[in-house]
Amino acid sequence: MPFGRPLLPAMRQDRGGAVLLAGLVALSVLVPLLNLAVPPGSPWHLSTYWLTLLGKYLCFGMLALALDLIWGYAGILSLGHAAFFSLGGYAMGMYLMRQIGTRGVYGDPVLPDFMVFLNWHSLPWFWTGFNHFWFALPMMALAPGGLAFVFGWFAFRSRVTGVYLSIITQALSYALMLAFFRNDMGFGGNNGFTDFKDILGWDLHADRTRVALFVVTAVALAVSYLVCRAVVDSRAGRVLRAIRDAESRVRFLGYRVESYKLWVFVGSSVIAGLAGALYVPQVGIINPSEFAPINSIEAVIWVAVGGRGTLIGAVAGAVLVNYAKTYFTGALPEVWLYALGALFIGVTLFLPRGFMGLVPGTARLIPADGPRGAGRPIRSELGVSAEGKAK
Amino acid sequence: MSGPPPELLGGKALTLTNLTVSFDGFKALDGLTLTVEPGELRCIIGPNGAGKTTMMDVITGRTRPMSGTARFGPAIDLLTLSEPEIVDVGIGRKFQKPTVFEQLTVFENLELSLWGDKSFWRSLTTRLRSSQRDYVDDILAVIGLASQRETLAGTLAHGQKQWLEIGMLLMQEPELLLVDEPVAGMTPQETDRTAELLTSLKAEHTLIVVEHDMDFVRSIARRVTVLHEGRVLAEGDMSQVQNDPRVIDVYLGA
Amino acid sequence: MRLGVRQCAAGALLVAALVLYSPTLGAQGDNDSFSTALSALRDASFLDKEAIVGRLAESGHPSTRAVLSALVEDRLYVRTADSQVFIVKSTDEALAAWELVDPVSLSDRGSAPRDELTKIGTNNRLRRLLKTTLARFELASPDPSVRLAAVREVLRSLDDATVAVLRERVGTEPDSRVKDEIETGLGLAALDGSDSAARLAAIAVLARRTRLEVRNRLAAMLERSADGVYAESDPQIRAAAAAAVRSIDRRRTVYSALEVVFFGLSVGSVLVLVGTGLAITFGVMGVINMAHGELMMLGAYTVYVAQTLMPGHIALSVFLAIPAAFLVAGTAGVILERSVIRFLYGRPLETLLATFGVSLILQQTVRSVFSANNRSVETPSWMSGTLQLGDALSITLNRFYIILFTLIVFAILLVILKRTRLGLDIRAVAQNRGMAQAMGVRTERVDALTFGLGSGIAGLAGVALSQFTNVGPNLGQSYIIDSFMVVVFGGVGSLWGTLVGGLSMGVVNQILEPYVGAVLAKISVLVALIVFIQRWPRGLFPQTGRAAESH
Amino acid sequence: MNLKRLVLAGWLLAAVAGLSLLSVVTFAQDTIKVGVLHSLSGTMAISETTLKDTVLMMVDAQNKKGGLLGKKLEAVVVDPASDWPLFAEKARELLEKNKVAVVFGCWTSVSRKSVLPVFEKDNGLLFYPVQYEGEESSKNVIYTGAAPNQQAIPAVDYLMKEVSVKRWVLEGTDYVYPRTTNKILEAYLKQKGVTDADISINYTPFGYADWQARVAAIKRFGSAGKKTAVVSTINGDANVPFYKELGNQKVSAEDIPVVAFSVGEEELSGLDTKPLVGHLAAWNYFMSINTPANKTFIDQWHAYIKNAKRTSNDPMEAHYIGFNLWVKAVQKAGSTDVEKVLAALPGLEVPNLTGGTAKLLANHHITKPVYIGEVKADGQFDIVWKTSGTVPGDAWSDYLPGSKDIEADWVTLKCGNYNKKTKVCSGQNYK
Repeated sequence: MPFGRPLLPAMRQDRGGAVLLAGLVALSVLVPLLNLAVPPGSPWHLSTYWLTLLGKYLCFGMLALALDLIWGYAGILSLGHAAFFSLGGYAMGMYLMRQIGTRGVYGDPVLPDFMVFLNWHSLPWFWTGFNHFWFALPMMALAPGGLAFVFGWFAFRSRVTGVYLSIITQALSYALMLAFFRNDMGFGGNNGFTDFKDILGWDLHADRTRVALFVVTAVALAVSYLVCRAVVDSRAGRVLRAIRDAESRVRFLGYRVESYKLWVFVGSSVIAGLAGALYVPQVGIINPSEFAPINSIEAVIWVAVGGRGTLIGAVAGAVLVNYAKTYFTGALPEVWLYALGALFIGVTLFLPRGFMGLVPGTARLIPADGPRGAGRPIRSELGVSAEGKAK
Repeated sequence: MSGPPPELLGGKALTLTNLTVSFDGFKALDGLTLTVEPGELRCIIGPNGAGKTTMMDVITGRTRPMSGTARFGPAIDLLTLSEPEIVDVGIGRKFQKPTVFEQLTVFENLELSLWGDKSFWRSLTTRLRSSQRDYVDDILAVIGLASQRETLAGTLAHGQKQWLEIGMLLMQEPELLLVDEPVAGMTPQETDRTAELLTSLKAEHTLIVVEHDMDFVRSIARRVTVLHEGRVLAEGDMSQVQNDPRVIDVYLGA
Repeated sequence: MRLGVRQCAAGALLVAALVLYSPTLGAQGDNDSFSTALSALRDASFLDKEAIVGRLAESGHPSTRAVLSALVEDRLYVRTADSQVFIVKSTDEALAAWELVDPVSLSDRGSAPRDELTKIGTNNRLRRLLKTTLARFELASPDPSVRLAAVREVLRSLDDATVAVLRERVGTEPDSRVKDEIETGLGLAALDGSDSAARLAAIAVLARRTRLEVRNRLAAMLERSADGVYAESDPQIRAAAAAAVRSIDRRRTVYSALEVVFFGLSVGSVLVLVGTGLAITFGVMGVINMAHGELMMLGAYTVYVAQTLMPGHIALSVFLAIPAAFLVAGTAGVILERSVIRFLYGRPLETLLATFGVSLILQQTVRSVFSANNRSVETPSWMSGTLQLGDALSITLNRFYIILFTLIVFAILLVILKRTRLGLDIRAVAQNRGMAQAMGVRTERVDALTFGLGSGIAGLAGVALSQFTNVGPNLGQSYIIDSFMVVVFGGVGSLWGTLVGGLSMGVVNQILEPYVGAVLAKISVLVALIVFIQRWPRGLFPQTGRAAESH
Repeated sequence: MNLKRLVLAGWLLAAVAGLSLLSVVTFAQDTIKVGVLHSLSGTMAISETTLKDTVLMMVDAQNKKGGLLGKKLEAVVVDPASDWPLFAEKARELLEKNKVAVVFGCWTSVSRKSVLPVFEKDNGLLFYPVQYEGEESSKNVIYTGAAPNQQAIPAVDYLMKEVSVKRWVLEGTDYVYPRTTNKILEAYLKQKGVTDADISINYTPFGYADWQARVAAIKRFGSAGKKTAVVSTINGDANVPFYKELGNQKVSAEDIPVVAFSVGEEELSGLDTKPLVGHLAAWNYFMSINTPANKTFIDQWHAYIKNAKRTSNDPMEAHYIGFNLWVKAVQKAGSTDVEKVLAALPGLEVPNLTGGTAKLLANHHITKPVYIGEVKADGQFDIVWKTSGTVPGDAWSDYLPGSKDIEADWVTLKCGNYNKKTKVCSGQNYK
């Protein structure tokens, strides 16, 4: 812990984090027990359905965490994080496809099925290496990270801010979606990748493997939480919050704002990518609609619902909203959108700081309204003009 | 490394010559020429739109002039430097409306202003050395906010924010300080406190203060420069300036 | 040369037509055989119908033409009561009973309720056959435009018999356009002849045409088969044909360039239309309005409702729908602003959250009210069809009207903002809220109205969309992203930016599309946008001066 | 602050109430559960909602007949919201949480591909009602929709023989179904001696709306003096703008007919039919087919949906056939156990709605008649052509190099993709 950090909030933050970590540990112990040890008959048995579901929630939790790191602390609202998530997913998907080997419907040892029946004759160059996990694993981080670096390097250097940044990140993921929809791209077009057989030699449909994946996800989430926490508690973290509140002021203090933004953006995208990589084997499919801008927006909403600038809030929000979605789509299939819509409106109107705002004490840690603090002109936040709807 | 590299401590004059800046047609600076000697406390006055803030923007590299030169000492051409680089050569600026980091504590605000390697990777790992912490505490004392060490800057009173911001400038041990309307909206007590603070600084810093409040200017300034329509209208000590007829009709008269 | 069933039949009919129309033989058709042929139509298979149509035409009966055109226009009906065949004057859905005409004597036979009549159906082949047949009748029509259409129809299936008729007409044809058309036809026919002089002449004639059929016909002569044998043996004629093709192509390139620009503008105008509303709610008010798409959807559904309320008056209903849509969407907007958004000023990113919720709710509401299916919105007849500019350039009317509509809406908006009190208030509030308040502007009211205005325009966009795309619950989703792109590309807060931005995005897209395909074209536009924003971080028309420096 | 607490309390209350409600639903009395896995929201809701209602209607009718094996049927409806991973999740929910005996669902290929592993892992039973690209035969899926040889190829035959088409535009949305279908058709056409120059293949993205350039291009392609036709595998939403543009650019069905594989009565009811009149569609069922069975079905449908204007369409018939097949199989097996039902299914015959019977083949596809219809102004179809007798569904196309050696047989070979050459049965997920 660096000195001079306000102690009380530190306590509080750690308490929140402790709750999260404890929860994750508990899950990664209980879930295997309830799923494997408890016989299917008993009411305590945890079905694969719930196992997969929880795993999915945790992946989304990671995505939300990544988003909160840049939005909650650096004030960068990315509407393109679904793209990083999906890229990680595709990297994992490519590995899993290559693992199918001769068990594909056409029994082709090399080519995935979709390539066979669109009669491709050889693997495209960018598929090489993905049959090795040691190659695929780094790609899961490098693909999203690399894209984020190139994109961010240009965007932040030319000081694209506010909504302009949000919209071009959206454009980015939209463009990627269209690209991956093209069958000529060699990523299976609209159908994407599915019907995976096994990962690292373990059968993906076996409960044991699924439990393992779940535990890995829990650990990954815990680690990425600690990393994010370390970052935001370091001086760099304070610089980021300073950037969020008064960017040009930070420049005058001699900080190279763009490099701060760039690196935290890249880091965030890597976390998102890994989340995607863990997501794919659990849900069993990755296809271009994962890139859909709407998904990025939903992720932003999870963070807002949970409470941005708190990290744990983001995770909580992701799990909460997605549980609500699962529940409503099953229980009230006809009207679930009403419920979800109402939730979003309700939260914005009554809980401007998200559900974390209700936890005594944390409210203070959360930027009041928008990245530049309460009562700032609405349009200046849009990066348009200093005048406007100031109170 | 704490404190600026020795070669900067020599004491340099700021020389602006024939600066011209215009925003879509409107000339904010029009051939401004001005020199400020090391260790001087210079007050700049002038009606709104006289170009005071624009001048500061040029010095701090935020606005690039269409023509003219801005030198800091003989060696440094400010117009070729980026904002952070200008900070590095020892020029600090305090904004008109106080901009402190509202979501950070007073201490953190000062900490961020410390000299040192400000790269991302460095600041991920760096910790405050005790010498640095003492230095921060000294500044806290100077600006009289020692008791607010852990309060969120956002919750400070207006005057305190102004002092905190001056404190943040001092953290960088700048050679030249640009101070924009320090006492705007301050209570009389705060104003006096600020006057003391500034005069106490002028020993080892060069200060340029832009201010409307005449009494305040009178209370601190030796030399006063009057800007009008982006040009220097008059320069001298307070009494000379006050009696200058041109000044009277464009400014004091009004 | 290609002789399908159709052509043979056509040939036969043609003879009949000749007989019918050469004044020397005033052939008296026999009513009985005619009416028996008619009644045979009642329950004949499509193939039989073709034969019967043939017989009718040959019968040379004076009312043949009336009957055949009735058949092709779906106006030939059987009365279920006595299974008598009648021509129906007008098959207007609005009418309860239809007026009947006796097909033989063409005299009125009172009327019958719709449900007592069954239509004598046609299929493609039959319709095609009927059209060619009728065309031959119409070659002699007094109205030149009818003759022109007829000739064009005839040209589709050229055969010796047809050529004979054309030859006969070309001499007597007074109207130059029709004459040109006939000559084109004769030229095409002559190409198949053996007399090389005639063929060269024909090529000379055809070289002056721009029509694609002509060009392809000439180009076909230049093709060489796999074993290097030219389709056209005579090198001299080949040379002539090649030259002709070149000159035609030269003229066509101009047209195709114009075509691309038009397509681009029409695509762009849609972007502008969907962007303009957002340029107000988002650009001027800073509300990241995710429900913008759904407001457009409301507009589109208004058209649907209007049409269901007044069946049979499509054109009128569309016109009424325009103000209606504005009001519906506008009101929705005002309600939205008063109930949600006004609590969120100063927190734009939360407006994103809330309006997204609103959009979900609106979508589901539409699903519950109108069902998840798309709704059928009819296009007024005057909006479908093309505006033929020369032989090669055809402007589709609905796109043309949408461009027009966009410009009008945009102009009106400008007037509102620049010339009216409301506009003044809106700009004042946007510029400096505090000041405006101080000067007695009722900012609350202005906010509501501004948002209403933006939403209303979204409604208008919906009306336009309903004319060429699906009216369904997903309408909004498919346009929301584009609208944000346009506004940001143009520069947030700048109306002109939205206009220029939208149009240019459309044109670029259409220029690229033929080369790289639809998907890549779209992708490249997006990438271009990203790069553009890198270079000009505040869009096409940024706000200049100190105000833009936000800190 | 109090307000906030209040709101939160409200939410909690709602959640609790909802949960208890759910538990009531799940612990209902002993019934046979029938899962319905169709999107009720999102882009696919347009097509799939109708199918949900169809299944509910069938379940309803069956219960009126006294249920099945003495038990009532209970439909469990979930909303996968046109979100493909969600399809897999919901399939798992139906099979593991609700323990349904059978699932009727899916429309798009990707949704089927997404649920396939789940059904094979949990050994569920899925009836898939939509025409699709083939190249699949799963132990756990019954394909009641048309395979390419039951729709695309007959349609092309019709155009070649009856309309003497010489030049072909294969226009499709860029996803697997059109890609595969067009590959098959291309191979088929070439086999029939059509040259490359006379075939133009083009793909557009989903929901494509700016058809002007494409239609202009089709016009150009069609003006080469040979009879030209468009074979359209354009997906749902893109159709309306496509046909409207055809109409605007005066491309009439007499000049360049368009034969579509995914435009049925349901879609037509959603658009202004004027520009479509005369264009063609190939299906295994048309609402306008005049048979007693069809009439009763339509009346039943109108009565159930309480709207005499609603149309029926091909996938609905597929569900009708599928449901009856399942009922018959359950009665034959005397149990709803998937293994038993799967054993009972092959060879079963049930009447279809067009006067014939549908037989479930060993490859889990069914026999279907193929009809070609011409769009009429009232949004219905004139049947202009039909195959003599029914066509057996072929899971693995003979016109694709990858699949011509593969065959599916769940009776003798017990394999969905058995390579006749290498004698290998590959790609099986069940040991």
